[in-house]
Amino acid sequence: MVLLWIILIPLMGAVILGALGQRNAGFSGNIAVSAATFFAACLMTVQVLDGGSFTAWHHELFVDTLNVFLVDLTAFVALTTSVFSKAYMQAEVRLGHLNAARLGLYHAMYQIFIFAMLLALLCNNIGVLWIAMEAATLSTALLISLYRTPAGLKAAWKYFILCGVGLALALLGTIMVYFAAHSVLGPHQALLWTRLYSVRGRLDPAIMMVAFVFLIVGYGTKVGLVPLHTWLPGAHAEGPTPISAVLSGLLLNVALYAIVRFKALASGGPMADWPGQLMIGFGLVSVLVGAFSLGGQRDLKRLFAYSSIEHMGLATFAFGLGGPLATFAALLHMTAHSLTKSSVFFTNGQVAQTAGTKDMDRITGIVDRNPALGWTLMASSLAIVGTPPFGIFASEFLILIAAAREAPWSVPLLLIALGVAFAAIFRRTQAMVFGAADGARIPTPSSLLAPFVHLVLVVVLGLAIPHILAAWYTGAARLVGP
Amino acid sequence: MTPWSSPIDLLAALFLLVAFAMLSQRRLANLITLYAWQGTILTFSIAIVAYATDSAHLYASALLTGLLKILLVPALLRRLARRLDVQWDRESLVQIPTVMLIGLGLVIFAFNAALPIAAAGHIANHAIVGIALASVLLSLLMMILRATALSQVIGFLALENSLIFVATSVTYGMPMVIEFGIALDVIVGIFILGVFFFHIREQFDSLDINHIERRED
Amino acid sequence: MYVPIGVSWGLILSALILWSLLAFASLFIPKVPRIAPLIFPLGALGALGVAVAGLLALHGPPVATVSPLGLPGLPFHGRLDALSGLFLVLFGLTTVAISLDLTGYRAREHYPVAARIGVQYHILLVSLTLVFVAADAYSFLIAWEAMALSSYLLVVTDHRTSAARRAGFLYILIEHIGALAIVAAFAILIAQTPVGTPLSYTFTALQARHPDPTIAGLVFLLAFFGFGAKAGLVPLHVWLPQAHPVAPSPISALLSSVLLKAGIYGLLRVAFIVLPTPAPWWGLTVLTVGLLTALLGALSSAVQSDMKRLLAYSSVENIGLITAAIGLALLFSAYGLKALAALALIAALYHCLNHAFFKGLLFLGTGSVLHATGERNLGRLGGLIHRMPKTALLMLIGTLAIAGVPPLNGFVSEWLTLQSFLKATALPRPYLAMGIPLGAALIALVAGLAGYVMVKFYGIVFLGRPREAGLAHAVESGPFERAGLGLLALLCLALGLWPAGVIALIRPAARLLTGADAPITVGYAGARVGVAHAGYAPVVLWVAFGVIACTAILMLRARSGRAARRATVWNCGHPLVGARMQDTAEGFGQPIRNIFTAFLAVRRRLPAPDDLTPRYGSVVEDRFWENLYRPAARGFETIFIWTAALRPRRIAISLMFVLATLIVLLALAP
Amino acid sequence: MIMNLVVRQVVQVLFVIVAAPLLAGWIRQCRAWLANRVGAGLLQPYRELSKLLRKQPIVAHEASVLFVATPYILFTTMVVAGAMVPMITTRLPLAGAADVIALAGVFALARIFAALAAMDLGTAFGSMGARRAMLVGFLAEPALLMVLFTPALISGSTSLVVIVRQLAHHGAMLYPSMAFAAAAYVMVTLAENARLPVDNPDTHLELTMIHEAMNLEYSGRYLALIEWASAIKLFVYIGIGAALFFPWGITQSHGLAALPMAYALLVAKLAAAGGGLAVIETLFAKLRLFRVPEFLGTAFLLAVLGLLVRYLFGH
Repeated sequence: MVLLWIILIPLMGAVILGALGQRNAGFSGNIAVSAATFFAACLMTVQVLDGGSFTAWHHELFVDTLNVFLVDLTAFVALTTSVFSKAYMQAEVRLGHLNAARLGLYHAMYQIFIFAMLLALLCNNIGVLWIAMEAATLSTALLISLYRTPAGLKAAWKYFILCGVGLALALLGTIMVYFAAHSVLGPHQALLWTRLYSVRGRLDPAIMMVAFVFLIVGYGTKVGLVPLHTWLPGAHAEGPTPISAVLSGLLLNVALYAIVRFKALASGGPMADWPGQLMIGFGLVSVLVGAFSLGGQRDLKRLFAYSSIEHMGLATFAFGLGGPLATFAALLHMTAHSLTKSSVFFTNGQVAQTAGTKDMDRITGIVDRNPALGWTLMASSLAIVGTPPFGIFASEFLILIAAAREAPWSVPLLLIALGVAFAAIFRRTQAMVFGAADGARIPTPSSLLAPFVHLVLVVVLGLAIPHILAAWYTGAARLVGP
Repeated sequence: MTPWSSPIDLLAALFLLVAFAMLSQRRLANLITLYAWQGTILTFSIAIVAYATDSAHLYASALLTGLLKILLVPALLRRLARRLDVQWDRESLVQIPTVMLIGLGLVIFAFNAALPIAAAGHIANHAIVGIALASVLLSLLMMILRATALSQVIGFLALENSLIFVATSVTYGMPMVIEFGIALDVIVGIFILGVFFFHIREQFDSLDINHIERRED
Repeated sequence: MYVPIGVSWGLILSALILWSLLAFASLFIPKVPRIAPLIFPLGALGALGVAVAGLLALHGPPVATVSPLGLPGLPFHGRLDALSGLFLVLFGLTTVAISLDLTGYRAREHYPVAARIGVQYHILLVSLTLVFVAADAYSFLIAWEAMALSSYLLVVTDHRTSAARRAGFLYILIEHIGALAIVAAFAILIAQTPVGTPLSYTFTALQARHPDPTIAGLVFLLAFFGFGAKAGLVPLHVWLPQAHPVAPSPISALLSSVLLKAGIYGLLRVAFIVLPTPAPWWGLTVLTVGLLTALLGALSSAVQSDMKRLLAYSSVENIGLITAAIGLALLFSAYGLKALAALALIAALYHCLNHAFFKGLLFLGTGSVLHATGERNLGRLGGLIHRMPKTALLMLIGTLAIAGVPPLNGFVSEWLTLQSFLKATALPRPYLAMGIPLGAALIALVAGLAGYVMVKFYGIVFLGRPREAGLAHAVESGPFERAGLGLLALLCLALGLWPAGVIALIRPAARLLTGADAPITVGYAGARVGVAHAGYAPVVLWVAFGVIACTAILMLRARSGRAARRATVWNCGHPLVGARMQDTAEGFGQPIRNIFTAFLAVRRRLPAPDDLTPRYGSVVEDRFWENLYRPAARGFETIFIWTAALRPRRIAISLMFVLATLIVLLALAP
Repeated sequence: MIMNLVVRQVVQVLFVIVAAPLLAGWIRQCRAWLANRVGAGLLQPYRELSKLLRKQPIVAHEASVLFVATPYILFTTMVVAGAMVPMITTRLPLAGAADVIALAGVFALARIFAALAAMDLGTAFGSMGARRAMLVGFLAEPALLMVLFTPALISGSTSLVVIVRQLAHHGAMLYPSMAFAAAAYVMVTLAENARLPVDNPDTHLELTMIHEAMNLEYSGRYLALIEWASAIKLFVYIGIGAALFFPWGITQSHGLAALPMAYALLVAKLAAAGGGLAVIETLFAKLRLFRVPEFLGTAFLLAVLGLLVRYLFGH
């Protein structure tokens, strides 16, 4: 029942918020709805802790060790983002960047987006999964073009077309899985994870291999795997900052989650290592291209969009390696990255709003203008490039160990990519944080609360991973890994 | 159900033909008509499958598809085309004959790629898979080669059509929920596209993608 | 939940807590200036505690502890053995002096800067301590990176100047690349854990893994690269001469005295304890790199004209000497000559202590000079011995110590190093046995150069006539600074006068690393250390020296008691004597530039025949800039541009990517 | 027994102090003879020293403590060095306090102080001399070390006493490797003691002088101490050379009986060495400063050859 609530709350919230329109209540309403969702997620977590994984609503919804923490993560980041977006979007309206009339649309779409992602995570039905992903795409397309700027429209258009095509291919893949399954399970259960997973050994390998190709190309477009990533930088850069945060921090995770689920299915059969190899290939290419693309960026948000490509590639690579260690590391990486990257976008958005530009060549001396903002920017950049004691370091360390064990040849490539990424990002960060300040001191924005919280959590991930979380990771690794 | 597999194969062949026609067609109105034809073929095939397996939900889905893809979507597209007065697509980069050849290559490739699935046996009407795959690739090619947003969208819809085609005619349809969901997504998609077009229009006063792409990012 | 046991852990923990509190308290300096004078002396107290803990650890058995923190199944391990003990002593004693100096330094800074330094400095101290006590790969790496970051932030304290930012970025970049190498080394080593068993990642567990020679060699190379980047080995030394000048002097002192040693510590820990018995080529590599580093450091420091750049390069030189000795030790232990390896190691560790103390002394002194005159450029200093006599005296001790002359500490380690090089004839391979003693000649050359450099440094800064009018107003450094300097000077004297005692401290560490005892005899009631019948007894030297000096002075007084008359300088009768007529820093560099042109990138500026105001000039640059770093940077820039160019501008192209990917994968599908 | 040792030590120290100027005088006298001059006689150095000691020293206004202290330091270091070299007997208390490396270190200490003192007044000549002296110093150091390594490797120790014992046993024949080492040692000695062809001890040509340039500002007893110290330095270098290459006659017995003979032999060695030095200084012209590195490079090469030869013959 609680599962149903988790997805219904944002849906109903969307309607209400849409009705509220541009009233100021919209902001608090947004926070309230997200808080309620998060509360429901907590209830669900408690149930899982008591009774382990369970399904609901005629087996259409289910929760297991693989999606429980993703649901919590999504609900949590959705909450913090709504908190951040209150202060931030109010400022945007005040600065005249955004027409207040669109706030209703903004809040409604935000909640629908959250709803779609939660549905995608919780649904037990690969068809519903696809529908949810499509819904997420449509809602974000509107959010990306919220400012109605030419660049924004272009980005949204690119996003719409590419992800649309991608999802279409994913649908074809889903249909093929359905072929493979319905001879085994019959038409009614052939789409249910729980059933599919139990018979994954008996699905026709030939079909599953082709299906997996379509699925990884399809959902991979949404994860932003190179060379399917071309929509990602624009979409992250042009949308409002809170949306960049949830896109990078949540949507990519959800898409990757879908791929991982299908990998678990596809690698059940005789040709078990083909999906892994595909993911390793995509992952490495994305890591390298992502890292090297960082070098040439001038736009603040584009820079970190490319870093998302790199990190998603890293996670994909680790999932591809398979095995308990690598999968554990990959899940940890997903968690740490979504927390860190969202806090990075929070901070950057604040910086861009303060400096009045996204062009990094024109931003200097933030630490002098506002120490708190400057140090948060420094800290979150350090966290995203994987320096200890932040969580990403932990996951990258484990991934390197796994790589050295499973695919030693990939270690130098990973090292090069990590080094380049550090150099490219830190060069920019230093130039922005330090230097002579050009402008008056500004008061510490209240929106910094969100990144603070995230950074604290990431440090916790780096220093002492809670045992529940670790247990979930291990269980999920058992579920996914061949 | 062997007696019914031959008409479906025929429809499949027609489907592929239409896909080719769309690839070569540059006049927008005709493109929309062709799309409507594709919808018709789709509806028929679903109806046949429904009759063969007399499953109620397939009848429903045939009805739905008919409404959506023969009447509603083409009407919407025509309206858009009129409101935005675009009749002709810009001369595409590649000459039509070359396009045809590429398309042919794609079809051959698709058939080969589909072989293992067909070999997997237990599916009725193997040929369909290959044809569906081929038309997917063809519509992708069309999206690549077309220069105005509207015709790109038509390509996208054609792509989606071929998916439905394969879904219904090969496995006698997915469960009801899914089909409704997919249909819903399509409708919403079209509406959002409409909204988009007008924004794009007011920003770039043209639907020519190159105008959009001329701006650096 | 484990609790640490024993006094030493208690001391260390309390120091860590104290420092963390101080770091936190420093945040409030701008609000509550009253607390400012307390912070750094308290920090010194903590450092003292750490030094004591190190002393305790030197002789006691290793004490291990496990903290509740850590990844699941990978809690943090701490271990206090002789090696960490030794480096804790080094770190603690140096830090006491530096904290004292900072007490005075902070008084001169305005509060926000003081607050920043207070926070970052104490975080740095915490992370350094953790580096020395960490006993598993993961916590070591965390401490390591925390150390790098906090020191980077201290380097860019003056972040408004672009020089500071450039230096800081270079520093953190080389740091991080090195750190990546270390991460990779540990990852590869940990990956050797057989599948199914829980990952072994503590140093003791990794010790138990015996990777095959190629893996071990690879790990060693990575570790050597990583720790070399920290220690500033050629060609990764370029950050030192950039970072030291821009950092606040006490921080330069800490960088040079302790952080470089952290690199040495890591190298020793991995090469001798974590990895199995070394292969000969390891030792040869380390030895070669070390000698090269020493030579280049010495030459480059001889041609500098910026006080702190000069000292930075001299740090490079000293690190080179230490590394060379370590390489020798590796070579010895590769051929099973454990005792000789211990000898070489004792030489290396002794030099670590020496360098920490005298280089700290010199940097702190430089800081005082900098504060008194506002000048780093040797060309604008001079004659300070009259303005700041106490500082000058203490600096003289440091100068003699680093010049490696008896009876100060620099000489002892040089002596031990040469003795161990002499022992290289024991190596079974004739090439090594013949070749390595020649390395001793290089060491002698470097020692000689060090003397040359130090005469240049001290002579130009403190002696002669003031080269600028402003120097007349220079003032003696404050009591806290002098306390710091005095402590370090005392340590230099002590280490110079009582080698037997120091070696007694180092022995356990060397024994831990090699499992054998060094053939060093102690005679004359501890006053004399001996190797193979050859001995050195500084105390005896001093006594003889004193006796003879006193008699000489007394006899001369008796012979001709007339006091000296003061007059103007004779100067061969040349009438005008001015500050401009003294030799300059560049002048001192000239013979080096001429003799060793091959090693230095010298750009001379000669006047054209029709020059109305002919000027000679020459700029010396690090060869590695133009031959290694600039090309590398250019290469990466081009790759960046290429990748940027690959990005499709048009949606059609993006779609084509999708189609192509799809087709390729379908073709590949099994 | 202790008394015996103390006596040996004190006597040797006094001998070094007293005899050093005589050696200097002897060399000058030989050079005079070789140049067909009458010469000032053996005792001339003593006369100069006593004159300087009587005069009132003059010190510049700018001079610091370092300037005044240095002459004493130089003198003392040289005497200490002289006290540690087993020139007459191997049973020398101080001989154990420092080996050959430490001896080199003691000389380096003296060199550094001399250079610093020269820079103290900030005169052009002073700092120039300091620079050149340090240059010669650090170039000579490796050569000297290589020279010392050969006997050290033969005897397995860097202690002069051990070396002397070892080599003296070997009988009247010189090791082949030691021949090379000896040649190199002579060159190093010339450089270190500011003799021709590296430096000319008895001119004050501003542009060529090295050692003298550092003493320009000294007068009276300070100058005396410096001159005396350099005389002792030369004496000690020859003493070390004698111990390394001609160790015969250096007694190893506890008794005092053998000492007179040993002294006699030492005097003979010194006389011979002084004569040889005079010959060299007469035959060679002074090198330009930039040739000095080549000169010392040659010395280094010879020393290394000595080492390699030792490996070849195994002794």
